Amino acid sequence: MMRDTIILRVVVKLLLPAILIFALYVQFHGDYGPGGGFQAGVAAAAAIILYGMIFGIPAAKQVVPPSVVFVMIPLGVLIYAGTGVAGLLLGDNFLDYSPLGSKPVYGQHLGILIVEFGVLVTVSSTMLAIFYAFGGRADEADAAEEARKDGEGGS
Amino acid sequence: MIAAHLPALQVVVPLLAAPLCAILRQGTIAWLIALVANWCAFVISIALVLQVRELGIISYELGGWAPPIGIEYRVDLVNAFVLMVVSGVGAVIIPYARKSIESEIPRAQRGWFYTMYLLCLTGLLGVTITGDAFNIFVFLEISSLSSYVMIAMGRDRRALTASYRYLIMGTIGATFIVIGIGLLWAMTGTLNLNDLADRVPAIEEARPVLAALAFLTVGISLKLALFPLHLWLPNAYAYAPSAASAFLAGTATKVAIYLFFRFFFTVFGGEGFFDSTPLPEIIMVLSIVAMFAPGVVAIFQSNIKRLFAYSSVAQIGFITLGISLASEPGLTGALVHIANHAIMKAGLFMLIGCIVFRLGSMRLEDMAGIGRTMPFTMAGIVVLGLGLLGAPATAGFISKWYLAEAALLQGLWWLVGLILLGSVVSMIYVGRVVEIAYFREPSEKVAGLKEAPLSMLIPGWVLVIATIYFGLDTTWTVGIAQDAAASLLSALY
Amino acid sequence: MSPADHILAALAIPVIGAILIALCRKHPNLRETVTLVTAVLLFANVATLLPVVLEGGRPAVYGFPVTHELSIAFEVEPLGMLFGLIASFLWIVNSVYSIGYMRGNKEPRQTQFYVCFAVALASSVGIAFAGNLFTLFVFYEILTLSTYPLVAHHGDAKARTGARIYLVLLLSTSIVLFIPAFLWTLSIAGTLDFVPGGILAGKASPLATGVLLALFAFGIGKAALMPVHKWLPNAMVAPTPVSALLHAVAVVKAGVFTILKVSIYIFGPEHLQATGASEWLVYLATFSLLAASVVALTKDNLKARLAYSTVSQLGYIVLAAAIATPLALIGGALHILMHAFGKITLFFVAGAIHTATHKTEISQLNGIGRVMPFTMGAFFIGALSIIGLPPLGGAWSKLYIALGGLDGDYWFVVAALMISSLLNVAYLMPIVVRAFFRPPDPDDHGHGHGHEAAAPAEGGSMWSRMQEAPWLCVVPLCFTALACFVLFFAPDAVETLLSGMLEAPR
Amino acid sequence: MSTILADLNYWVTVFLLVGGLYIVVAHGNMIKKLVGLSIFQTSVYLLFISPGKILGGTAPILDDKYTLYSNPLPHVLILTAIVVGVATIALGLALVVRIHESYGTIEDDDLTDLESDT
Repeated sequence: MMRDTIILRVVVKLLLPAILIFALYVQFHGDYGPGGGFQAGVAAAAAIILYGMIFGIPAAKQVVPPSVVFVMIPLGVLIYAGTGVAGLLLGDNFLDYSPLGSKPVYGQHLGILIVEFGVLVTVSSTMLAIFYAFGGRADEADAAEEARKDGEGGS
Repeated sequence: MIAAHLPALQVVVPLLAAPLCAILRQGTIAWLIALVANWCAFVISIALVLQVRELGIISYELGGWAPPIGIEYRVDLVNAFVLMVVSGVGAVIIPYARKSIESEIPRAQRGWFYTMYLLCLTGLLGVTITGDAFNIFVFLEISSLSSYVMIAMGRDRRALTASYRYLIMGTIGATFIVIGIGLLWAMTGTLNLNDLADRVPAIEEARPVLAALAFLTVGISLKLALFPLHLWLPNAYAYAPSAASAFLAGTATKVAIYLFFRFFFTVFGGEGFFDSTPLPEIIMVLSIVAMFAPGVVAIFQSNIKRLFAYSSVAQIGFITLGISLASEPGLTGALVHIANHAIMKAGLFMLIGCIVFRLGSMRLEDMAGIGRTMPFTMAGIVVLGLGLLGAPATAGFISKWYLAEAALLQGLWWLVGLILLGSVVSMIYVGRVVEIAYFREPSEKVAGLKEAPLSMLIPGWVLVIATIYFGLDTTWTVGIAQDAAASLLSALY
Repeated sequence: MSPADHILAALAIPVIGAILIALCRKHPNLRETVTLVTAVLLFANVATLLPVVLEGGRPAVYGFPVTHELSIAFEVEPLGMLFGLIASFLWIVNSVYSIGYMRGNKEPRQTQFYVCFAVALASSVGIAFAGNLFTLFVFYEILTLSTYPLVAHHGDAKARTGARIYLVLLLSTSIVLFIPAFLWTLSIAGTLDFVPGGILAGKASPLATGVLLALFAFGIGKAALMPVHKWLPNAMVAPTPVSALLHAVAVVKAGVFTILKVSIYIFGPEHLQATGASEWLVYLATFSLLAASVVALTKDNLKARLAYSTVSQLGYIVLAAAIATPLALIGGALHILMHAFGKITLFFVAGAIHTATHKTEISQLNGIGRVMPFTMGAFFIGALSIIGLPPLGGAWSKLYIALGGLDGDYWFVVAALMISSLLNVAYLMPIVVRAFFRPPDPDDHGHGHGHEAAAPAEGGSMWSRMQEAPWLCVVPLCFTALACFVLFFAPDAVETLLSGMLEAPR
Repeated sequence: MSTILADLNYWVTVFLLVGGLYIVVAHGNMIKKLVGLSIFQTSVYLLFISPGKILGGTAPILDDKYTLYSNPLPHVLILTAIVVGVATIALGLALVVRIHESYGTIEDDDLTDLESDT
């Protein structure tokens, strides 16, 4: 990895907040223009992935532990489906957000925000999970390889 | 209030249960959630059947957006019937899954298995219930992706390659389906199946529409493993965990067959369009080959799960044969065989799972004499095997009867003969299993076996009894299927 | 209980019996008591229906619609009554004999044997009382399947091959020929119910009738019409009580019973005669019965010879069904009865010889009549009945069939029956002669059983020379031999019963 | 030539579709198969997206100022299809990793040999 490249480390540290802010912008602007949970989720995940690529996956895992990731994936789906069910419980059709607010338009506004948040949670954590799964495997394989070499050297 | 939302709940209940399983992740709790969700789905599907019979077609607008802009769930007798079959088979398999999964999947992954199982169920139910063409693709991929994962969880390392090959074939199939849907959308500007059914007849001679039909046919054929596109199926069923084999064998291909019904008879069904294409003949020829070639291959298998997987391909041939006849008894036979084959094949894979659970091997040779040490399991397999070959007083007889009758009504005498000869082929491979299990001296290993645990045996036997029951009382199978076939042919949707 | 309840009870009793037998597997005595009690109960139950049927009643159970066209229904008519009585009565005799045989030979898996036997009986009763072709077909297949484990009882390679041929031949003929036949029948007639006078009468063209008849004749593989007789000799690997079941009680009888039933109630005798569609079957059946007799002559194995004898005798009944004159049909039905008692005696004897001396070949039987006088005496009587000599039951049925042939202007049938009788003499009588008039082979001692060597060769009283099989084997076979004799004096009663089957329902 | 240019998007679609399918069929390496599969799927995205674009159209924003806007439906559909595609490829790659771990190869022919041995 590029752990020793000082320029990258500095630039990444500077970029990270910007990426995250941009992700949030995409997320909340999705209500009015192009954007939304999918794009924002990928952007947010990209920030962590970039961090992991530069500072190592263990460091990234300290920021967002895999256990959190594994809870986040289903949680997002739950938020999405739960919002739908909330509409259903309040007397309208599944995924009809109108009854969530005092006026149908407010309700729909609120509903879509929550749903998009659910999408953000799931998409970002899924991206991270994929990154951890593949990237982490290389680290483990390296560690195993080194351990094997050490073992051979010792004997 | 609940009654009005049943179509949505049908899909939402397993969909909500899946992430719950994933969050809790502990095997037993996940199993309990899956159990409750699946049984709820089954109850909902029965309620839907009753509702449809009483009130006619149900339309449910997701998010309150009216079709064709919004996505619509549309339930008629055909998909209500398939929903009932899918969720019913699942409802029997889930109690069985606990012990079976405990022996086959490491503790840490059990929660994931149930998550995948529920997602697969969600996908299958979604494909069946939705009235939106693109939604079909999405749900189809949800079910396919989760079934790839379930298959890959098998103990044998060949499960991985089987899953990979299924993934490649399945994705190609799904992509073909999207291409077909895309062409239809480009030509008509709608994705709603009901709307499509209205608009397609006017332009059915247009080349993109014919191309769409071709893409859809090939794509769906891949998903339902119509000969010769079945190559992914035998290994996938053979090396998946027993519960997954049983579930997939019972339901996954059946839902793909449902898509045939929907596209051939609803979307392209207007004014005898389906009949005017060469498709019925092509499907008939492929079905006939499917009835024999995989059946003969099955005879020479040494792995019992592969044997019955090949048998599945052969039985799918019987179903598609009914579709190719495109007559009311033919479609009735096909629909009834969807249900009957789902029951029988799921039961067979469950009971075979019992043997694998005790014996730890899938090789036929290792099962010599197992009829003596596991009498109930083997007796169940014999009854279900008899059902497969269409012995009277079993469910299999009823479906073959309708298929033969349909062939007869169209004056296809030779086809009646072939249908019956197809049964003879199944007789040979079932006979081979029976002979090894009963008339060989048990090895020491087999002699030391105990009968399978009750929690696995009872669900298996529920399907055995269902096989006999539906061979004698057909109000819930033929009764519904006949009306459904009639509505398909009159293009009511 | 109403007659309808008795019909259901007749089906339920053997099934419940089978379950009880399975439960009593740890206690052989109890298990066999259950078998006997079940058999007696079944017979008593079936017998209660007899007066009703004799008075012209047709007790029936309708219901259980399977689809809108197919239903499970039962109706007792005279032919079915007769078959039901034969099967349930002979089960009692056979059970007694089985106990002696199975214990005498220390057979394995006896519980499985008794359970399958009971299930086979239940399906025989189902066949006998079936009210339509579909019901008959269902029970016909159950019978095939439940007898398969019986044929494969020994479990060695030979038994497996024999059983496989048995199963494959019977199932495949029924799937490939029988099912199309009744599909076609349904499409022509619109029903599958058994109606006196035939449901196809006046509806099917002569050609269709001929082809349908062929589908039925060969599709009902249990009737062992050449060339689908191969399963019968192969099934000889089974223990003797099973052979008795196959040849006398249930299986082949179910086959010819079905053929008679199809001839009378599906085609209608008059339709068959009017169209002449069954003429080819007359020739074929004649050929079958003569050819099988000739083959029987060449067999040295006692059971194989008896098996071919059965093929030949079944030819008589198929012949009767094909001639389809009233006398011939009554003759055919009578022959089911007469042959059942005759052939069961012969098989019991073969089994008794096997149990006592472990001999299976005819050439080994020199002088055995002196050691087993009762057994071989019964064999003599049974053989005479099969040949058709008075004063034994077999005489009547052959006479009726011959007369029926004359009615139908088939002169050669009479000739064929006479030749066949001569052939019967030729293959059965040498056994009797050998048994009673040849001295025992001196070098044969010490072969097989240990105690045989101790048998005093000459001198001593008749009793001290005797080496009979267990009395549980001997008594039944003497009893059935006696029955052959009694039946000679009883054709009137049977004829009264059977004449009802040709009349239109009241 | 002009007909080709007029339907250029379809030509590209067909080229990608056939090319992708060819790679799936012709290559034995499991990763390359997945690459082919990905190209194959991409062609479908193009098939959907390209007819939805209207020259001079804007993003589909409902406002009086804009009358000409692109159809939003294909974008929504293809967004979903892309997600499905990503999931498929991710799962496929994960399987390839596992296959490599337990067989030591990801060549289809070698795997067939290995499987027939066991």
